[in-house]
Amino acid sequence: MNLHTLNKTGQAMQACLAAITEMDALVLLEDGVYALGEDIGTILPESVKCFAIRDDILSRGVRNTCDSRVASINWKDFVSLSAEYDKVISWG
Amino acid sequence: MNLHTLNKTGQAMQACLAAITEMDALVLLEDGVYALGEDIGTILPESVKCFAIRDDILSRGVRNTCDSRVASINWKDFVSLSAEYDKVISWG
Amino acid sequence: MSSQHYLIISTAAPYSGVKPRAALDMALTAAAFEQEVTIVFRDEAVRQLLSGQETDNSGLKNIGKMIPALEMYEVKRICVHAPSLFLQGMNDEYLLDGIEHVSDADLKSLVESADQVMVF
Amino acid sequence: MSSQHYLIISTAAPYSGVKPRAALDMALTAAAFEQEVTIVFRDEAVRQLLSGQETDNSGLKNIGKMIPALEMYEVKRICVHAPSLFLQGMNDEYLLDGIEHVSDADLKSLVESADQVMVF
Amino acid sequence: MKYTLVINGAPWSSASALSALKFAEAAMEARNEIVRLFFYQDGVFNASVNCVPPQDEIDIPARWQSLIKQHELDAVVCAASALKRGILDKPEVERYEKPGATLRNGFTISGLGQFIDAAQQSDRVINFVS
Amino acid sequence: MKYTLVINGAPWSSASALSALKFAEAAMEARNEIVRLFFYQDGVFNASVNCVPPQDEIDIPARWQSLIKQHELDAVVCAASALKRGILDKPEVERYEKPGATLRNGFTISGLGQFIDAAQQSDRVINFVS
Repeated sequence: MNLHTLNKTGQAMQACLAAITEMDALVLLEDGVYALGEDIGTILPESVKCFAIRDDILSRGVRNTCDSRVASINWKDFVSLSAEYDKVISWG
Repeated sequence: MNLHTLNKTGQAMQACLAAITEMDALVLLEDGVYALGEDIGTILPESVKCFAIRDDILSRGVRNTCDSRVASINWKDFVSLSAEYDKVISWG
Repeated sequence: MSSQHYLIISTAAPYSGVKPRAALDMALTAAAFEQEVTIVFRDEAVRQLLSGQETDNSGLKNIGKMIPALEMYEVKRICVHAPSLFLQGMNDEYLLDGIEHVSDADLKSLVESADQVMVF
Repeated sequence: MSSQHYLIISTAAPYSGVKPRAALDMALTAAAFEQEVTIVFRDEAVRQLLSGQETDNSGLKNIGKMIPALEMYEVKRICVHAPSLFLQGMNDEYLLDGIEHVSDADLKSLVESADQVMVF
Repeated sequence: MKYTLVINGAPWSSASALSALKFAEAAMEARNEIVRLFFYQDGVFNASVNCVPPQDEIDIPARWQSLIKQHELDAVVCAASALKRGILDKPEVERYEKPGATLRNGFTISGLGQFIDAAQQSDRVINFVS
Repeated sequence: MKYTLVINGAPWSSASALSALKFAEAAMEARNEIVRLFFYQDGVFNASVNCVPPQDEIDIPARWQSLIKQHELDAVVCAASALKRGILDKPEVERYEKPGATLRNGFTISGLGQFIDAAQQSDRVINFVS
């Protein structure tokens, strides 16, 4: 059970999606929140929990955030998540 | 009659190819020489002259350089070319 | 000295590096020095034009709020490369007001006719 | 202190930024400090593995010559992500010797089992 | 939890330095331990004393410095990364005969081995990629 | 031909600073004129006095400096880019109360307007994108 992070789209997103397993979770941050506009929620295995940093969604003016599949979180939530999973893997 | 330069592949290459006209020329430099492996010679309009910086071809170990469509040049040649065309447009 | 026509092409997303600022600063300065300036946003740079960028809590400088300044400082044409908009999955309704659409053919002739073309 | 398994994933082309060096230095240091190290080259990073990189006239540091040092300094596995090789239009015959191929599934299980995964 | 953070991005350029700072601040607020902050690649500029950010923008190096001071954190700057980028401490300034040090108070220059060492002592390593 | 070159890349990171240097050297060898070298964005680090490149690598800032000296070139560093990256001349060091200047001899800090001015006087502008 690992926590993946993604801070951009493109190849990094493909690498992340290829490595994520059903028990893992994903945090979108920085330009990774643009993945919300590319419907990452529908591409991910259903069992993978998906989060996105609220500040980064707001600053980038990203829509599709009401998607119930993706929870918007703050930095403290991210810290808590990092403790809940075995390790953190940052794709970028 | 403009001289285009390209220092990477990907989106920059697409932008360059979309903007180049039949009277123009192209210099590949830095990571732009990887375009040789993507057969840029066959994508470009036939009338467009294509050059690549020799040092950059060698350092990157790029093959397909014997392609007669593409002339390998040094920095002095690049300087001369920049004078022959009306302006230089660097895509990257 | 006669004025030149600058075509500034911005290609990067607003908050992931320094290129967006480099393009905006160049456009603003050229206009301030009485050059004729056209700026075109293409590829990920179209995201700079999204309305509703809220940076209050993030510590970032709001790029979305710098775009209207371009017109104020007499940057003549503020354009979005329409095919990029489509590729980034963006609609017109998401965009700031007053942005002109250009096609590949439009951009090609801009590149051909400008005195200086600078890509950032 | 017990040794950890490091998985270093390199993603960038050899001469266009600092990431390739960051990945190589991290792999070499981890190995020097007696960690178990696997390095995987994927996306544009597969170009780091091209044989015949000649930097003598360019002033660049030869990345191709640093790869064999990985084995010498006891980096345990040096791998190329095979699908990336295909996407970059590269053949095995262009590659340096002694590079192990890994599939998407192999990489997935490496990511799952390593103690530290670092992407550069 | 014991954390080691790797900061790879420059303060002026990438959202990634800002993310690392905010994570570090939140981690300390939630009473975690940071074993070491490791500044790598362009991340070494977070330890520059000379950077003058625009007045209406966040001063990331100053924020790191106050976090480090407040919690007495161990902040190590990668020596190889720093040297080529001109981030120097006093001994290096003398050794290379340069005009003046550029390392901010609270930061130490050392080798990449310090990262491996910290990782072994930590529950989680977080690599803020640029 | 009269040239203005814009250098956008840092000496340690990008091939683009090296390309600009080699172009400038070749242009001078072929008896052209360089109206101005303009260092923009991370390109300002080419004017850092503090950078210590690895011994087996080319020292790009030193090469710029000797080219500038030999041909008495006008080398301008963008003020806004330089300030946030900690490349400071003596007046700025005093103004911002920083420990020491980091600008190399031969370079001047000034505004982006200096680029527009040079472009107007040049036959060709070459923007070395990073």
